[in-house]
Amino acid sequence: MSTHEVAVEGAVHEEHHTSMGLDNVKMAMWAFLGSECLFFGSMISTYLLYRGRTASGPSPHEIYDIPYTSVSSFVLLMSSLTMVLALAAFQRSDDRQGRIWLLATAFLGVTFIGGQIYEFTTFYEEGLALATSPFGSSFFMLTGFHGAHVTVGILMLLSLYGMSAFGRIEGGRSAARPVEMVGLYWHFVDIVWIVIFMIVYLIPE
Amino acid sequence: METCLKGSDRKSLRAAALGVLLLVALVLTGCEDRAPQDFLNHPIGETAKEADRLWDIVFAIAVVIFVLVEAVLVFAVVKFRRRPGREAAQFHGNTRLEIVLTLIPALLLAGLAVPMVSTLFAAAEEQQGALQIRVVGKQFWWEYEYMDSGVVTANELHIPTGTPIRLVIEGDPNDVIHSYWAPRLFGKQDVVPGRTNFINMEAPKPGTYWGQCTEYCGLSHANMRLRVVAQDPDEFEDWLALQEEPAAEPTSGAAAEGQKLFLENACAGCHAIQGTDAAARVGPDLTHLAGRSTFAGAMFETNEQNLVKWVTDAPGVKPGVKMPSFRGQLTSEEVESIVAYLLTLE
Amino acid sequence: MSLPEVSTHQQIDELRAEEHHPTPRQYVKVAIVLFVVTAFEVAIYYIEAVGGLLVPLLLLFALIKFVLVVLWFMHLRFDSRLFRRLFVTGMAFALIVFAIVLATFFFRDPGAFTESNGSNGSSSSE
Amino acid sequence: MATAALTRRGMFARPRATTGWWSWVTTIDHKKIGILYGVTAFVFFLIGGVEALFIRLQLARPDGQVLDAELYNQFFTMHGITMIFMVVMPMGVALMNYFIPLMIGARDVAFPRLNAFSYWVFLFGGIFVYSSFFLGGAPDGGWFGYAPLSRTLPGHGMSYYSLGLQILGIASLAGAVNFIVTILNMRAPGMTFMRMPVFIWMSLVVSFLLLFAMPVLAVALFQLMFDRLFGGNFFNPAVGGDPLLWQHLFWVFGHPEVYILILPAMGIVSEVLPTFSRKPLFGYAAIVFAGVAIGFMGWGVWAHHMFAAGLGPVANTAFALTTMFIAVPTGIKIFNWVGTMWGGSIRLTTAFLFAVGFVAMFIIGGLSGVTHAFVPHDAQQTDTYYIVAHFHYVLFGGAIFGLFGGLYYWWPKVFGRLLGERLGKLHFWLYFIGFNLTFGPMHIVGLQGQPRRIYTYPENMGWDLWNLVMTVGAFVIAVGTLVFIVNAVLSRKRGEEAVADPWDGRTLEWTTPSPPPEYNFSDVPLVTHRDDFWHKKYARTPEGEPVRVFAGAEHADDDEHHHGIHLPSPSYFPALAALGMPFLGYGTVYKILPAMIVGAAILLLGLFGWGLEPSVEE
Ligand code: HEA
Ligand code: HEA
Ligand code: HEC
Ligand code: CUA
Ligand SMILES: [Cu+2]
Repeated sequence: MSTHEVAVEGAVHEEHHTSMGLDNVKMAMWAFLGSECLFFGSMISTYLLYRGRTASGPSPHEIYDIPYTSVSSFVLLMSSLTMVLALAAFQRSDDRQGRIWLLATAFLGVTFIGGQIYEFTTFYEEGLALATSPFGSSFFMLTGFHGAHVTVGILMLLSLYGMSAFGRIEGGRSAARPVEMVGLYWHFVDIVWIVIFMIVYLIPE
Repeated sequence: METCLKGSDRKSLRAAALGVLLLVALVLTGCEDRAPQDFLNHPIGETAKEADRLWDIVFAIAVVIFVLVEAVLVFAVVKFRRRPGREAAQFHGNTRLEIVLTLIPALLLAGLAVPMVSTLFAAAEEQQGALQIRVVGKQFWWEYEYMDSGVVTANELHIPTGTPIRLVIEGDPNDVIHSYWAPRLFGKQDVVPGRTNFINMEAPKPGTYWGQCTEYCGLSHANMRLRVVAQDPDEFEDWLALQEEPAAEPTSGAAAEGQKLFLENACAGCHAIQGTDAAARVGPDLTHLAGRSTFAGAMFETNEQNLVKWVTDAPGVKPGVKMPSFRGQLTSEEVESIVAYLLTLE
Repeated sequence: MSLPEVSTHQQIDELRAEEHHPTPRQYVKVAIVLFVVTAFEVAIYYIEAVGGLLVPLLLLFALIKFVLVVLWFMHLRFDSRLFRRLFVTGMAFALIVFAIVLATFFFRDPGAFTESNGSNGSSSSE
Repeated sequence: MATAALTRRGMFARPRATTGWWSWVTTIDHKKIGILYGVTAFVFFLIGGVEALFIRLQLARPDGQVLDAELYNQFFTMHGITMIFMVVMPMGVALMNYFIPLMIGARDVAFPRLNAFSYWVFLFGGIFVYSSFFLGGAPDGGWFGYAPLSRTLPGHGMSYYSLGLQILGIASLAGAVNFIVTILNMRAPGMTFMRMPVFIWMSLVVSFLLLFAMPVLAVALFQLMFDRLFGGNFFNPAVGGDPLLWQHLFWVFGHPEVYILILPAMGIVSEVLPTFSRKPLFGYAAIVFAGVAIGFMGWGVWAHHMFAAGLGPVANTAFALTTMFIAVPTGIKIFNWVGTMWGGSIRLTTAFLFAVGFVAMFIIGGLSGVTHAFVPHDAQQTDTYYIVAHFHYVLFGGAIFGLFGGLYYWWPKVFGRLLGERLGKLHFWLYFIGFNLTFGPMHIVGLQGQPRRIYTYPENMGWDLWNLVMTVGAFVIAVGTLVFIVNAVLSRKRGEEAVADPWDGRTLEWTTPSPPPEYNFSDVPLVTHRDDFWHKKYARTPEGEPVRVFAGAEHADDDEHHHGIHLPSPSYFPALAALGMPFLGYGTVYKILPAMIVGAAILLLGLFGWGLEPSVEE
């Protein structure tokens, strides 16, 4: 489920009475992120279990290119910064600057995904595919689903950009609230990568 | 009637209480001794008996809780039916009672945990000098290998009585999960591809014990049965010695013809017969097939008629079986000679 | 459960007003720390001398980054306790449950395992 | 009016219909969605029940010839999946949908359109799974689809399983988020946590269980999907995949799942018993706490489904102990229900009978559950009919009885007419007797060694008689079901009209007219007590006896001042977005890229339309 619609869904309720004085959408988002912990937890455990199972094909540290991945990790990490800067801009109603940071975030996201696609192709050429070994399966599943999350995030960022540019943000002049929601999602995807980068790439077998 | 009410049969009565059908159950199952996989009334092997002793305690307590709680429940419903002129008492709880009713089950369970844990660890312990037999589950039959002598056989497990046995349950990495179980002797253990599990057991008295695969494994899961034949140690030794022999060379014309056909046709691509060129291990080792009272996962009695049906069209009589149908490939005369040969494999 | 109970609009407004947002400058500082820690992570990966400390250090560094992002970028530091609970519950379930799952694979009882041959049940790469 | 009809936002004119077919497709009213869920789940109940009847016919005699092995395996698998994912879960969701807002004094759930989306995804997911019957064979790997069998079974059945449950899971997850936010954040003023009805509490716990359990299943299903369709090796032992990984992931989901199935029923029983005993719930706090405790402990017991898999004595001991101690909080609930009836003034209505039937039968299922925790004996019981007996006692005797109790209890609120009590009681007794005839003997044959999931058994096993009895019992249940259907139809036609508060109820939903207006409450209620409505109706004499202060029910709505109430408007988009799911599903099963693209496009289109559409039409 994408979070975008959630973000917009709750917008009208903003001014409604809520029993905890909290924002519905934000609460939903945090609940959803709690759920995502188990989603990625399952895949990370699978990876940990299968890390060394390479009946055929390369083993993890035969193919990882740590400097390369470090750079793309860095790119993703910095996209979190641009994301909060976008939020800060929208919060002070500087929509123009907010949109620029949104674009910057999306751009960094795209860079990361591009890097991942390149990495996947190299691995594939070096003989590691989903079908190669349990290691291959668990590696591609984990990083692939992470990539899918980033992609969804990029879509949401671009939609936000469009909606803000065309004045289609509901519930007020500023896009701050939807941006905050997408931001939560985006940062979450980033912290997942922090964990993946450590567990998958850095920790030796 | 009265004869039904003694000893282990009484347990059926309690089982029926659980199933609410108290009396009927007593009459109808209490006397039923024609259930060869019954582990409730007639556990025989040491492992099965251990489990049964545990069950006796647990079940007795469960029945007591059941009777007490249900009685109070029914009593409350009957007693406090609406009657004119009586209003419901408006109370919200009773903390002391609630605490007591929390502690009782907790303590009870803590007490029950003790025999459970000790039985559990005892069952896992390996006995010294146990006879080790490898058990491999395949769709839909069992392969055994006596690890000392290297004897390979299928479906019918022979064991000596009064001897500790350790079954090394090994999963074939190219097969699926099965579960090995002969209820009167021991509880089940899964056969997990790529893993090894163990069953420790002992059969006190000779007999043929029934069992079957209990992990759903595909079309013929229901037909993946087995027998454990417990024999006096002497008899067992004789049996084992016979198994080490290669197959007898056929003498009669039909059987010799059958052997030729067997070796020429696909059969030898899947089956082994010691003493011939057939050495494949896809299907059961047939060296002493005729010495087994049943075949194909203890599904059929070993006789000519059944074997003919089998060799002609195995999937037709056992759904999903990995052996192909030979209808159209072998004439009925050819099948008959093959079967004649198979029947010489004592 | 001691969840905050707020029911009047006035209180809601108060909460809103309290909402605290870090400044962009603070965000940048956090990002610099993140960058430095990442650099350390990669560096120790290459430094032989770290030896057995590598894994604990990596865990520590990742934890620092994780916590920084969650507390600052995701505002959990300044936001309702309920949100923290929702997230931490998920994290805790995931950590505990999967630690146990993995333990059943990596520490199968030796008792059940003596003389097992040909098992690739666990840690097959050793 | 005319101008409103012309309002165009996004792609479509905003749906306007409030009656008729389209109104149901576009509705985002939690009550209508609740009804949709209920009706759909009931239809699936009939289907799953018919599958069960075939199973029973096949097993009635040894060497049965009704079904062949192939069909039998599909039937028991589909029976399990249907009953769990398409009957008990959505039936609970139906009641939760309808009654959470009403019981907490809200006008709708937090995210009405997300709610509609959940329903449509559920419906399409169910249809998707069932379509496999006509497309070469249904799933046949058992409801818990153990690998590696599930990855190697021929045909597309298990691919439908891996994608179908995925789709159903999305529906559940979206629903869970929605209910969590609704319960936490949409309560009427004064409705503090410790004033919430127990049904609300249990819904909250269930939603959290779903929230954390569904993603684990999702991962397992994705892995299975990769294995089956894209050459994955997650569960391929030949290259080092471990079949136990599937078991762990499945049961980490699976055991919380069984509490997902039972807790709504426990919530219902906790509403029904006090109402018909005219007493407050005994030990409210303890019941609530026990429910939360069950939810927590349910996460630490999953490997009791794997006692025979060879985890070793240490792990087995640990899981056996946690399993045993789940009996403690459950016991608290049982005792407090009895305490609730104690000293009461009990009306033996059908709803009450089902609730008491729940308690009585659940005890049996619970106790047999505890016997499974004794590992050495579970090695004997597991995968026999003794297990089948256990889970039908908790699932049918528990969940289904509880849910029917809820249906009889709340029916008048939903449909404005009462269900017939005479037929209702007939229904109950047919169920009670048929149920025990069907599942009681399973304990016995189980202990006599009859394994589950066998399509046939030879005649010399000593199981013949009991199997026949079970089959007869199943048909008694079927007759009971027909009685219910007749009752429902008669009630629609000429049932007694229901007042707002037909049972002298205790909670907020009874303050609204039957059926409630679209906006639920003309004035948002102000809650001052637990069992608030009861306290508004009754004062207490010095002796503590309740005396009626005003005729609560007559207080029904006056239709005057609800004009200012803005409700979210109907929308096409949730249903449209959900329609993408089956396309994605078929596309993946058959690896048809265009179908996948079409599915993704529909989904995106729906989501964008949804996002751009204001939720309230001004
Ligand atoms: C609604 C669903 C539901 C519920 C509520 C339960 C409740 C319980 N279940 Fe059950 N279970 C299933 C659904 C459910 N189960 C299903 C579907 C399966 C099979 C899956 C499959 O293989 O297909 C299964 C299988 C299953 C197994 C695996 C068996 C096997 O395959 O070998 C075990 C093992 O421990 C178990 C245990 C328990 C226990 C201890 C409880 C406890 O929660 C019960 C607690 C209740 C009581 C104990 C009764 C009331 C208490 C008192 C009156 C207090 C006093 C009591 C004592 C002191 C004991 N269950
Ligand atoms: C909530 C869950 C639930 C419910 C309610 C039921 C209900 C029933 N189940 Fe259940 N069952 C499961 C969950 C459930 N089951 C699960 C999870 C499994 C395990 C599957 C697996 O191993 O993978 C299982 C397995 C299972 C088996 C074991 C199969 C095997 O292992 O080989 C059997 C066998 O008897 C059985 C029987 C029944 C019967 C007779 C009913 C009856 O109570 C059904 C009653 C309903 C009806 C009879 C419907 C009435 C229909 C009509 C009146 C027709 C009207 C028609 C029209 C109007 C069109 N079930
Ligand atoms: C593709 C492999 C294959 C071929 C070819 C094959 N079999 Fe089999 N056979 C099997 C398998 C697998 C079984 C076990 C089936 C079961 O019980 O589920 C089996 C079982 C048997 C059994 C029963 C053994 C026992 O102890 O239960 C006999 C007898 C037999 N085959 C004879 C033959 C003959 C004769 C031929 C040739 C005409 C033949 N088989 C060809 C695979 C094969
Ligand atoms: Cu082998 Cu079931
Ligand atoms: Cu369980």
